[in-house]
Amino acid sequence: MIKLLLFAQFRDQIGKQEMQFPIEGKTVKELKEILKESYSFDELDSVMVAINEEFVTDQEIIREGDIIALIPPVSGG
Amino acid sequence: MIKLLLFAQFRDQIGKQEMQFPIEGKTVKELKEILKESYSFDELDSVMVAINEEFVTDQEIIREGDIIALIPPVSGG
Amino acid sequence: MKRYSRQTLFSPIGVDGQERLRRKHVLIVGLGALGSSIAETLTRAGVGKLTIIDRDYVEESNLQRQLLYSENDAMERMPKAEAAKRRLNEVNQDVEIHSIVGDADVPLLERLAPNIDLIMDGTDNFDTRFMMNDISHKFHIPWIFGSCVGSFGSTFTIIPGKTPCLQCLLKKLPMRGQTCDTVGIIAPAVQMVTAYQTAEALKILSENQWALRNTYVTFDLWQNQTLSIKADSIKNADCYTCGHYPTYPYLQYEATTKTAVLCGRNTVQIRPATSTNCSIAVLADQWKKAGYKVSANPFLVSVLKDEHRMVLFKDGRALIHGTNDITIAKRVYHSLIG
Amino acid sequence: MKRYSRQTLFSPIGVDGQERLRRKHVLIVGLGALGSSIAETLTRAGVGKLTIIDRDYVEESNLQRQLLYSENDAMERMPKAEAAKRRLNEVNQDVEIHSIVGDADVPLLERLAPNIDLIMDGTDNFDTRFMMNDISHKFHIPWIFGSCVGSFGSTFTIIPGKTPCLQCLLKKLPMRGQTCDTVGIIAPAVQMVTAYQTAEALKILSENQWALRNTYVTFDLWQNQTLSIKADSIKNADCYTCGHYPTYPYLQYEATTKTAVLCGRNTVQIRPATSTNCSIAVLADQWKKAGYKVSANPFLVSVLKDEHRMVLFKDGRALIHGTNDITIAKRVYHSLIG
Repeated sequence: MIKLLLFAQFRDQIGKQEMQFPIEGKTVKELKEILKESYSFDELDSVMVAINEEFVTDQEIIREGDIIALIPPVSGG
Repeated sequence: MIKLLLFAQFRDQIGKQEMQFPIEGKTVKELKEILKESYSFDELDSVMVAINEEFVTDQEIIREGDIIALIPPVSGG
Repeated sequence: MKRYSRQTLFSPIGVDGQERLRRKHVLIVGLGALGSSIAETLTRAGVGKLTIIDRDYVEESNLQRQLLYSENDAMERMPKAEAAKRRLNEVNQDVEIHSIVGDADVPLLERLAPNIDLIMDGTDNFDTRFMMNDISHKFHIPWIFGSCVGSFGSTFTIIPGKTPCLQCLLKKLPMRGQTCDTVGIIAPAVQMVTAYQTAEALKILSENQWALRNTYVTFDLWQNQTLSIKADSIKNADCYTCGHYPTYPYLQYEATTKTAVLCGRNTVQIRPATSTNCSIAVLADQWKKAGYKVSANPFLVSVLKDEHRMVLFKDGRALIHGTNDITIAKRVYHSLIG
Repeated sequence: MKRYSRQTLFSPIGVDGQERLRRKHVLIVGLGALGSSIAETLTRAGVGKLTIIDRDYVEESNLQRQLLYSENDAMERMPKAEAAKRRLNEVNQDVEIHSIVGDADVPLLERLAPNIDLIMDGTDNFDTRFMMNDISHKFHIPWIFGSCVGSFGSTFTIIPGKTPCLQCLLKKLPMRGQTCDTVGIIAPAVQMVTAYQTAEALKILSENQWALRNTYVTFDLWQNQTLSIKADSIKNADCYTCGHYPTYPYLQYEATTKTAVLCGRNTVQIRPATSTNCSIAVLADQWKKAGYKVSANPFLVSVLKDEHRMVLFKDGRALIHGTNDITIAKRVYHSLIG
């Protein structure tokens, strides 16, 4: 099981700030695909992904107990 | 072993923001006494103590692996 | 309402929340760095009415971190409450600004409280904060504590009947001598405290209490530390302010700081509420480091600040020489002791 | 130096650090919410010289969160760079303010860069940020990214030769349609971003680089979330901006957003740097939620904002009807798309 932290529009879309997910062993890329299919998350290409408070690439493999944050870049200012 | 996080003047006094301490089993009150004697920390009466991101009283017993923060109230504004 | 369109577009506020903001009356106690920033944010946000209190005037050394004030205000030694009101009126005429140049003492706070929806902490001393804490609970008004010094700051939102109060957190009046006049302050630390304070204020005023933070936040911007601490478990059922049988100790005459002008001596005496055992050595050391002229013996310490000399006794009593003005004396006292 | 006494008392800055601040020249790109707050803080702090750039003028809907500006500025439609300069001069005459009313394009940034010690991000779009990122690395100038929308914000300090750059973080230009004009913004979120940005700026300008944060911070003030994320491992050795063989792609003509006035049609065409596949449905949905009049078909979406109609094609190209002015057209475009 891993914990997914949602920020900004992802949080709004799901309506909560965290979710549990049985996705250990898969890559970040695969996680994104699942999120796209199951929750119709958009624009996952430009989202930043952090595991345990460290940015990772799409190739990173997810491990049991990881805390994964999806951080959308926003442009406002 | 526990980890002690130091803020503001405590940090300045010791010169680093964390210390390791073999003090599990003792109370917060006893920790304060040790700090007063060994590091001549002052005014520990009005300092706030949090263990694992939760405020505790002087009677709280410290456990292995606890992260303890000493938070001095400051008055400025 | 085009003016607030970016705020009404934010869905937790919306048009209804904006209308709720417009009907609210906020009291800001103190208009130094925290208070002036809070006042500017709430005025721009369109809160209906602000009552702002400060006993001080604008000085050149305020300009480094205190929004609202200009060089001209410092040159004219404008009272902060008046200078703030003038600028706030330029920024948003919709907001009714009621300014009070004076001391936030118990009679004044008790008179204002019945009409207030929220109290914001812009003070620089715990004397006033403990009074505000009692007023908040006696009149069931939320208040938002904030403080900072150096690059370090803290804030906590206090909701009567729900969260612990300042007494539960601190037990007793701290007296440390770490003030903006002794260890300095950088503006970003102020801004961070007020960002937290005003976000919580907008939640309360737009009636989104569900979103309140519920933790004590403390940070050091230079050291890159932040902590968010749960406080529920230290709520004290026997607390004299928020417990089952409150006595509101800081509203009692005995508990307020006493001042007396010493006739013919050009001196004001200040006697703090509770007789603390202050560590004269620690204070003397801090003042020396800050560059003030200090002399001490085991019974008292004497420090020179601009044209005033303060003598502080071990029991916390202080004499401020060089003035007959209680306001000036309190300013010197709190700037050195907190 | 009495004016800065509270800042020189802060020991990591001190009198020497203050003198270092005085010798520095900071470029602030964009004077909206982030930029105006940064400009006020750095001016009050006594930085020697600021160059401030903005192409826009003050509007009523800016006043809710943009410091420095008054109702009068909005009434007179003062250019932001001029209105900001006027207020900054009232606040601190010591600081030399060089204001530029115009577009922060490649030629302008290349011309300014050789004299700049630090670049601050006050923009509202990634087009400009990717240019700043290239300029920063080409001229070895640190820059401090910041952005916010709703109650959400992010910031990261980019040091050429040391940290990852914006390209390493984002890979490509995001295009999402979440802007202050579509989902709103609350002032405390702005203040929190600028508190982080200006704290880092003071470290760099006073030459305390050892104290830099080294993490990407992101927060949501309404949801009470904060994350501080290590970024070292995503520094890309092959990055075209900060890698071993940089080409600075966003400084090339091909990579800049192209604009063209369509003669006789009262229309400006904007063609973004990289042809993105924008999700027209998502954008249309967001604009509808924000209360704009929207119509869409599978190939394009049309949205009415005040007196302008924007038509956005699937390849990212946009037509802004109702103006011949490129500045106005860009403003409409970025306010709706980001």
